This record gives sequence, C-alpha cells and structure tokens, in this order.
Amino acid sequence: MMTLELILQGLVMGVFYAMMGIGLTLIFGILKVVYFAHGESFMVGAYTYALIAALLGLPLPIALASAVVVGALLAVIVERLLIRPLYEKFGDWQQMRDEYAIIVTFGLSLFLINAANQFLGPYPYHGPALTDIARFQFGDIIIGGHRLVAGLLGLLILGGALWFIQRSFWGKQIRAVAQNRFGASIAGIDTRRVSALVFMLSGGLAALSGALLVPLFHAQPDVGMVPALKSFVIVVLGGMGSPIGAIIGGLILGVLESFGAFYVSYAYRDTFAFVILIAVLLLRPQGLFGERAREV
Amino acid sequence: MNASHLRTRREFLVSLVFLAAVAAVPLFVTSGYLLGIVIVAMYYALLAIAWNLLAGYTGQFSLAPTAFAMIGAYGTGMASYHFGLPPAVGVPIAILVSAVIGMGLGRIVVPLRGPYLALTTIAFAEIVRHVARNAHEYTRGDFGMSVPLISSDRVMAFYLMLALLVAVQVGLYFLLRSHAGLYLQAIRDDETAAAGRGINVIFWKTVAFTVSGAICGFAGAMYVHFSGLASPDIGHIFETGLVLASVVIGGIGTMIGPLVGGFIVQFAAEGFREFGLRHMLVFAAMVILFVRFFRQGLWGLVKNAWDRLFGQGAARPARQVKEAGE
Amino acid sequence: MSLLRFENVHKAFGGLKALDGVSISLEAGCMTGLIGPNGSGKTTLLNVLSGNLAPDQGDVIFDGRSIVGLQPSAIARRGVGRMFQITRLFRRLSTLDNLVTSGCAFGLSFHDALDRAERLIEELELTAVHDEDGGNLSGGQQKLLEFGSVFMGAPKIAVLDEPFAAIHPHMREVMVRFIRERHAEGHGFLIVSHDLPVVLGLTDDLIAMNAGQVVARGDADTVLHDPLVIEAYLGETAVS
Amino acid sequence: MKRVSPVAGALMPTTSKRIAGIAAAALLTAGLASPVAAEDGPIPIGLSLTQSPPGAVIQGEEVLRGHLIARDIINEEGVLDREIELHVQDSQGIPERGRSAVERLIERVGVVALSGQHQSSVCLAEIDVANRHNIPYMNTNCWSDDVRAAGYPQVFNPNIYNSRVAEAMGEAIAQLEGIESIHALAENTDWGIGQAEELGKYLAEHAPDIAYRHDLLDREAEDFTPVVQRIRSDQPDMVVAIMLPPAAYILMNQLAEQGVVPSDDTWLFEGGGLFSYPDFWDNVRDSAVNTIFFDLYHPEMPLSAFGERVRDEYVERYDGTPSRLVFQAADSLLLIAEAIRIAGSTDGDAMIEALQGIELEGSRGVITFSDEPGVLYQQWVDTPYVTFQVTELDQALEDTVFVSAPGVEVNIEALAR
Repeated sequence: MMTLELILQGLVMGVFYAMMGIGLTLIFGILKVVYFAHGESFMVGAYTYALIAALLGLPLPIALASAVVVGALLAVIVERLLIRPLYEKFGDWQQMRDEYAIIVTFGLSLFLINAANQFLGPYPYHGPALTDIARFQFGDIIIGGHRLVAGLLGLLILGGALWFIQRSFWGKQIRAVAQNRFGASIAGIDTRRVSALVFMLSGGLAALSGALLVPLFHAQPDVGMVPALKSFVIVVLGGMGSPIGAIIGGLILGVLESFGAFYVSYAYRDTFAFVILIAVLLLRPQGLFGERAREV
Repeated sequence: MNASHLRTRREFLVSLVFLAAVAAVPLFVTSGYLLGIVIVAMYYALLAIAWNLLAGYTGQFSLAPTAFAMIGAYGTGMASYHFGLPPAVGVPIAILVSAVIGMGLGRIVVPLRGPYLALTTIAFAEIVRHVARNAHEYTRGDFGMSVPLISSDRVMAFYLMLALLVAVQVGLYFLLRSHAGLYLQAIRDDETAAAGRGINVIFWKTVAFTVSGAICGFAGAMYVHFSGLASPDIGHIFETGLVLASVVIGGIGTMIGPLVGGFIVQFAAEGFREFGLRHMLVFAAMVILFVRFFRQGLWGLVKNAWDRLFGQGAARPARQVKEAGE
Repeated sequence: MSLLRFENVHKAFGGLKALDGVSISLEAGCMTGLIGPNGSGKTTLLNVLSGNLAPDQGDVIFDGRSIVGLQPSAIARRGVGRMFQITRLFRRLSTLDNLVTSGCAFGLSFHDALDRAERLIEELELTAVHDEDGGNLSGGQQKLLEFGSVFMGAPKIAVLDEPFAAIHPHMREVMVRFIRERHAEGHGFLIVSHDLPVVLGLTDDLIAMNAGQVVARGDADTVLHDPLVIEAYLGETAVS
Repeated sequence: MKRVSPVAGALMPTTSKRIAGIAAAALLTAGLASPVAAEDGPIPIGLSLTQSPPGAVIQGEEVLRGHLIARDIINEEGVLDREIELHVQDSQGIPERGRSAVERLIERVGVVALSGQHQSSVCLAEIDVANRHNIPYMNTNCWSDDVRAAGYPQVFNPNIYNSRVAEAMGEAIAQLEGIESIHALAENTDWGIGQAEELGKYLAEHAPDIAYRHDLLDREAEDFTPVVQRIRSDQPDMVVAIMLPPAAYILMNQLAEQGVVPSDDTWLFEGGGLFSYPDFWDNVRDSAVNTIFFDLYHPEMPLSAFGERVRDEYVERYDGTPSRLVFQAADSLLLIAEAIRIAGSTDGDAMIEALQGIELEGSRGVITFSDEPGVLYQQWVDTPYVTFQVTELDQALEDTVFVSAPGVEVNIEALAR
C-alpha cells in the first residue's frame, strides 16, 4: 500500500516538474541553450497567485490566470531584451552563445530573486488551497486535497500544452524552428514570433506550476531555484527538446524521488536528481526519448 | 613570433604590472578591512583564472569552479578539523584531492559539449554541495567547520595569497606559451578539427580540467585558512555566478581579463554595500548589462580604445576582412 | 602491399545502410577520386577512416595495422590527413597559429613548425592574412588554410572531401598545383568530389559509390561508362 | 588604550599617504570612503544581519525592528549626552560576508560595538573580528554552543543556547503522560542537529522508556511528503519539529495535509520558536492547532517597563505581535548603551569590563553574564523561556494556553488534545 501511495505522491510532484520542464525543453529546442532564469518564472507565478488570491481576495481562477499572464509576460520581455541577440546576430555571437546564454540568464535569475526580496519582502506568502477538502483517502492511501486537485488540473493543462505543441498550427511552427531555424525562416515562418511564443508558453507554464504549488511550498524570493534545477534534470532525462520526454521525465523523477527519500535518505532527497542527471548524460546523452545528434 | 604568443605575452605583461600594483597595496593601506577585501578579490581572481583556462581557452563551459574551491576548502578543513593537520599538510592534500577529482570529472565529461557539459557540471557542483551540507558527521553540515587561520597577520595572509596568484599566473603563462596553449585553443575552436590534426583531445581536455580543478582547490584551501571557516556557502550557485561574471566583465579568453575581473566583482560587491539593501540587485543588473552590451569585456574595450588611439590596428579592421570574405 | 584497405565495412544509421560492405584498396602514393551521388556513403566512409565513426562491421587496415577503434587524433598522427566538407579550422587562432598548432601536434618542434608554416603560407598565397584570425578569412582562404594544416604533418594519404566546392577559380588553381606537387613528392591522395572535371584533371583512377556500395573502380573511361554509375547518376547529371 | 583608527591613519594628510589614499579610493569605488565618527557626535553601533538571500531574511527583519525601537527609546535620554546611531550591514547569512561586514563597520564606520547577528555560522566568523579589534560583540540570536565555547571576552550572549533549549523541551516532554515514542525532525544545521541530539540525550537520562529517533531534513527542500508518510505509518506519540521557516512552515502544513496532526494520537512539539514570527498564521493553518510551542516570549511572561515599551512600540509601528527576536534585539542594544554609560566612554576594554559585571533590567528580566568557561561563558544563564499550546486557528499569542516556564510545573490539565 505504501508503494502505491509513494507512486501516487511521486506522480503528482512529477506533474509540476513536467510543467516546468516542458517550457525549458522547448526553449532548448529552438535555441539550443540552457535558460537559467526559468525558476524565476515559477517564483513570479507563485507570488502572483498568493498576492492576488490571499491579499486582494479575488477568486482563485482569476488568481491562477493572472499568474499565467504575468509569468508569460515576464518571459516575453526577457526574450525581447536579452535572448533575441542569440538568434538575430551571427558571427561573433555564435562563438560564445552558450556562455552568453548562461551568464545573462544567470544574472537575470540573481536580479529577479533580489528584486523580489527588495520589493515583496522576505516573508513567505502562502496561497489559498484550491479546495476546502483537507485530504482524500482511498483505503490506506492519503493525499492532500489541494495536492490532488492541483495535480489533476496540472495534468489537464499538460495535455493541452502537448496537444498545442504536437497538433496545432503554431506548435508545428515551433517544431519546424527547433529542427532547423534557417530552413524554417526560408519557408516563411516568422522565427521571432515563434521564439516569443515559446517563451510565453514556457513562462506561463512555469508560473502556473508555481501558482499551483504555492499552497504547498509558499512563495519566497528563491523558491524557484530547486524546481529550476529539477527541470534541468528532467529535460535531460527526457531528451533535450522533446516535450513528451519532459513530461515522462518529470513523472519518472517525481516517483524516483518519492522512493529515494522514503527508503534511502530524507536529507539527500534533492541530491538524487543530480545523480540521475549525470548518469543519464554519461550513459544515454540523448535522454530517454531524444534522438542522437549526428556529428561531423 | 606568432600571434597567439604575442597576445599572450602582451596580456601577461599587463597582468604583471597589475599584480605589481596589487603587491604595493599593503605599503599604503594598513586597514585590515581593505586588505581583507583585496585578499578575497584575489580568491575570486584565482577562481576566475582557473575557470577561464577551461572556458576561455579550452571551450569547456564548466559550472563547477566553486565546487572545486569547496573540495579544496573541505580537503584542508577536514584534515585540520578531524586530524589536526596544519595548513602546510592540509593545503597540499586539498590540491591533490581537487586535482584528482578534476581529472576524474574531466575524463568523464570528455564526450559532452555545450549545454550538456554545463548541466553535468552544475549537477556535479550541486552534489558536492549537498554532500557537504548533509554529511554532518564528516563536514559539520550547513554551518561548516572552523579552520585555523594561516596567519593572524593580515599582511602576511595578503602576501601568501598574492604569491599564489602570481605563481598561478606565471605557470599559466608558460602553459599557454608552450604548444599546450595552442592545443587547448584549437580544441576550443573546433574539437573535430583538432583531432583531425593529431591533437589528443581527450588528454588535453582532461589536463585542462585537472589544472583548473587544482587551482580552484588551492584557492579554496587558502581562502578558508584566511576566513577561518569551511562552509557549503563557498560552493553556492551564486558564487559560481560571481566567478563567471568576473571572467566576462574582465574579458574571456585573455590572461588579464579574469584577474582584473575578479577584483572588479569583489570591489563592486563591497562598494554596492553603500546602496544598502540593493547591492545584490545593482550587481546583478551590472552583470546583465555587461554581458549584453560589452561582451569583449573590459580588456576588449581597453584594447579597442588603444588601437583606435595609436592606430596599429586601424590599418586592418578585422570586421572588414570578415565581411569581404563572406 | 597496399597502404589502405577497407575490408567489407558496414555502417547503418537506424534502418539506413550508409555503408553496405565496402571493400577498397589504395596503394601508397595513390591519386584516387571517389565519386558518387549525394547520400551514396562517401562522407560516411571518410568518417570511418578518420575514426569519427566506428564501423558496425568490417575492418580498416592502414599501413599494415587495423585502425578501427583508434582515436581520430591517433589515426591522424599515423598519416591519414583529413579535410572536411565544411571547412574546419581554429577560428580564433591566426593563420600562422593554425598551421603551427597542427605542426606541433604532428610532432614537429615549435621552430620547425614555424619554418614550415611560413613556407606554406607563401606557397598557398596566404601572406596577406598571415596574422588574421582563421574565422575572419574568406571561404577560399579557409579552405587553403585547412589544406596547409593537413600538410604540416607528413600524411601518407590526404583525404579531401569536396575541396573545390564554391571557391574562387584562382584559389582552385593554387590548390591543384599544390596537390600535384605533393603527389610528386610521394603523398597519396583520396579526393572526394562532385566536380568531375577537376577530379579528372587530377587523376585517372576513380572509385564510384552508390547506396553504400562500391559500384565501379578503374580508369575514368571505364568508370564513367559503367552502367551502374550511369544509373546512379541518372537525373543527377547536373552535378554541382 | 590605544585604538588608532587605521582608516584615519591611511588618510592622514602627508603627501605619500594622500597619494595612497587617492590610489585606494581609485582602486575601490568612491563610495567606500566615509568619515570616522567625531568624539561628540552620535555613538555609532554596528548591526550585521541578514537582509537578502540566501540567509534568513525574516529573522533579520525582526532583529532590525527590535534595534530600531530600542534605539529610539534609548535616544530619548541619550547616552553620555550623545545619541545612538545604528549602522546596518547585510551579511546575507554568509559567514564571509558577515566577516567583511563587521570589518567594514569597525574600520570604515568606526563602530564601538556590534550587535544583531542571528545566524550561528555567521556569528562564528564575526566573533573572530570582534576579538581581533577588541570590540564588544552582542550575540543577539546565535544559539550555537560554539559561540560561547570560543571563550572570547568580547562576546556576550543575552539569548538562549542550544543545550538549554533541548533541556527545556525535554523537561516539558518528560512530564507529559502517555508518551512512548517520539520522532524528531531537525534541520541539517548545528542548531537543528545539536538540539535533536541533546534532546535525545536528555530523554535517555530522564525518560528512558520513551523510544526516540530523529531524522535530519534539508532546510532548502520544499517537499517533505516522504518523511511525513513515514511518520504516518509509524504513528509516534509525538513529533518534534526543530526547523526554521520557511522549511518549518512547509513541514507543518504537510504534516496536517497527511492528517498526522492535529490528531488524538500524536502531539506536535515545535522547537524553533516559530509562533512569534509575524507571518506565522499567514503560512501555517491546521497543523498549529494543539501544537506545543517552545519560545522565549509569551505575554503571560512578566515584562519590565522597558519590555512593555518595546512591545507597545512594535504593535504601533508594525501592527503585529512582537517575536522573541524583537526583545532579544532590544536587550542587545540596551546592554550596549548601559555598558557605555557605566564605562563612561566607548573604549572597548572599559565596555567589556562593564558588561562582565552588569546587572541590567532587560525586557524580560534582569540580565547578568556568567563567567563559567564553556557553553555558559558570558551567557545570560537565566534566559526566560516558555512553552505554550495553541488551541484555535488564528489564535493570538496572548490567548494561547500557557504550559510551562522555568520553575513552573507543566500544566497538564490545561492541555487540549
């Protein structure tokens, strides 16, 4: 019974990880760089939900929607100001894109964390739960009310996002740019708009993930750091650039952590992810679902 | 003389002038506080130089420089805390341990490039930090271990750190001047081509990781014997950010850039205390602006200004050659 | 005894058989052209030779020893000089340093490398960009520089993948002259190109590949009139 | 005592020194240079506390508030006809930043005493500097025994220390009835680990029948569900939480989420003094009900006139109930002011001597410092503490049920379950 419960709890966490990871994997897909400020979209979403719902007392759906909008907006602004040179300028910029991308998003992350600390204060904010039901009980399995509701909602949204990426017109454009930016631009795809869209999507999803978790985690300036690092892991696990891989990677990581913490060590709970990351990169660098890049 | 050597020698000479100026600081400044700032600046400069060897010269974008500083710090820290060994024994142990771990990591990540390398090394850094924080019986956990001071005299500590910095800079100069310097830069520019020209890529990458790890470990070990505490904060992800920022602000892939960058970042962090609460905010903004608009770093700006003023480069602007060629 | 022998080499990517039992033998000091339509497996064969790809099956014997499983750098030092289809050089090193680096890696002392590099720069007409970063050179200059880099060592066989694609006619002349002189000195060449006229101007010994297999080998007359080769090129006669 | 300011020395107007000064100023940013306090101007006191991540910013804010309130109260009368002036530096919870912050305060600002630190790791780095410069160092809230055991005469500890907290909790637990098993959850710091181990030792000695185990949790973690599941399946009679926010809030909420507390079967004992954090009820809900809290302040605890002033000022300025940190901070500054008054000067040795013999009515009792070496060195041994129980959601501190205090038996009847 405990096994089932650990799986269930792990899957729920996995849904939130996946919501973070899917955005990161899309960004990697179209730009081939690591985006370090992803955790701050999560943080912004968490704050927006907590502030709007708890302080202004607005209805929860509005709070959730605002979180998505603010997260998406932030990501789009960042894309316009800091990310665009990565694909607009060639030559010199090409040679140190990795460096530029990591340092600029790293600096951005530092900036946003300290801005939150400065303007919102250090106190953690608690968001109201989506349901009044404290917990659901199925036989011996207990799961928190909000956790289950948020998890199911997250699952629904993940499904929607996946549909959008795989089936919709825009999603096809995203995948075209991911496969070949130059080719896509020749085929008449506005790669700028696609990039903006990808950042909007990933910022919105990360913010939603933060909003759904804030009743469990509390909003504070550096709340996004752990989820961001985890989302790197699942993106690698699932294969960089693969949205389905990110979802499955997220679920796998959630379950592995659940078991690892329960049976191996509570204190090292957040360490497992990194061990998994290194193992995957060394044994199967293309991830579980990625395609091996052909070199030379 | 070939161009790489000329460039390296010019940068090395400028860095020697800079180091000479630093060496003169205690003659004029008696404040322990100011000397302390300069000592910490030298620590960051060392990490920046070591990271620049990997990222700037070899093209290996590792995110683990402070993890190696931590390995060095805990190497000597645990030797002292658990076995009562003096720094004279602890520091060499720290260098050895960080060099060996650097070699192991370097060998393991040989096939990885770009983002994959960045993620593997950040995962490695986080594992090291988590172990230091949670293996309480050995590391004393989050609060760290008290470590004896290498010298209660600030000026002494200052010159010890400076000696290390000079030694590293000179050593690096000879490394870069030898064929190794050319090999590392060749690997940075094109690994496949390097291998095709007979350069043993695996070997030289591993060398770069080993040397870089050893320098970071050495710096970390010296640093804790100055600050008196080996704590997991040494390896915090923000610290890595400071190291990268030092290199980028100073000028990546140069001998002088990281050295000066380390000083600038530390002084800026201290100077911005004047802004009270906002110092980290201002600092982060500065990092973004620099990397966004002055990507060649300060050394690049200085060099361009010099060329423009004194003409030597005006005859052949690199940009035009390139445009003509494409 | 031959210098280089491919023995029944197979290589597949997923379901695609890029090399399907290739056997080729080349003599020391050869001057051989390797032709075939796009996707016929030429570049894959070169990648197997230079150690950038491991064959699924079969062996590559160079200078009497198998080189399968060796590092690319080790194969290069044994005397396989490789030029890539997309020019590969050290973009942030100067022209001279590009050559010196290769020279050192091939075992020359620094001073010898410097001497030879200066001579090659003159020979390849790169004097004007002597101190320019490799990345700032024009496409043709980069090609010449890569060429020079390979000959900083003493390749027993130089493998050139599309060496004449899209470069200035004058540079092509420089290159052809360079190849002839080196060949006369005893270096072997394996030239992969679509550009039949240039290949034919250099050599009469051709190998034709299609669909991962060698379909013909012999002098130009024989190969170009081989029905399999004609079939392979059908619809592709307008070779780029 | 000779205490020439090194900064003043460096800026002395001889030509070479002036050049050096210019060089130093050019080397550093211009902002670094600042004047040394005049002899008859305000008395500069340095505060090093956490104002930005990764440190405990919430604690830093409370400590700052306590100091600001105390400063204003003290300045109504002044000290030696001078005012107290606070200089705040952000230590970010990083030992190295703390060390550099207090060096800056001493050498650039010329502060005569230091106060405010609330994170043990930072304290440990800072006291070396205070020791080297012979500047009195008021430890506002570092609980680590090592801060005392270092034996520096400059360091005074008007707050509680780890082993005492564990003893106090153990005393209260041992008097409860029907407790057979305890599962303690401690954060992975000296503070958490120290308390969990000390508590185990105390119980092994005084209540050997109780089965006690403890687990360490990572204070950076955000999900504790697995350990909560473990507790749910083990069903201990009591869970002891030795964590600080925000991890502590998350842990408590997740205990409630799984239905471990509040329940008829399991007590929750909170050992981190959480209840008096101003954001406690914003962040913790059901799990707080019927929880027993350890703290250093409770309204039923007698306050001095000074303590009442501090409390009233806090309520007026910040619209909330002050936490223990506010009183500890106010006491710290009051002690410094009193030491200056007794010493009649801001000389380090004179102040230290004054503090060693001090007997001062602080906010919550008369403060004296022991001279016993070890963990009691220059420690206010009789630091008041209290345990109380929360019985309702959103309960105010004054409505909670007083359980015990030093010398007071546990009020078992009062306890709800």
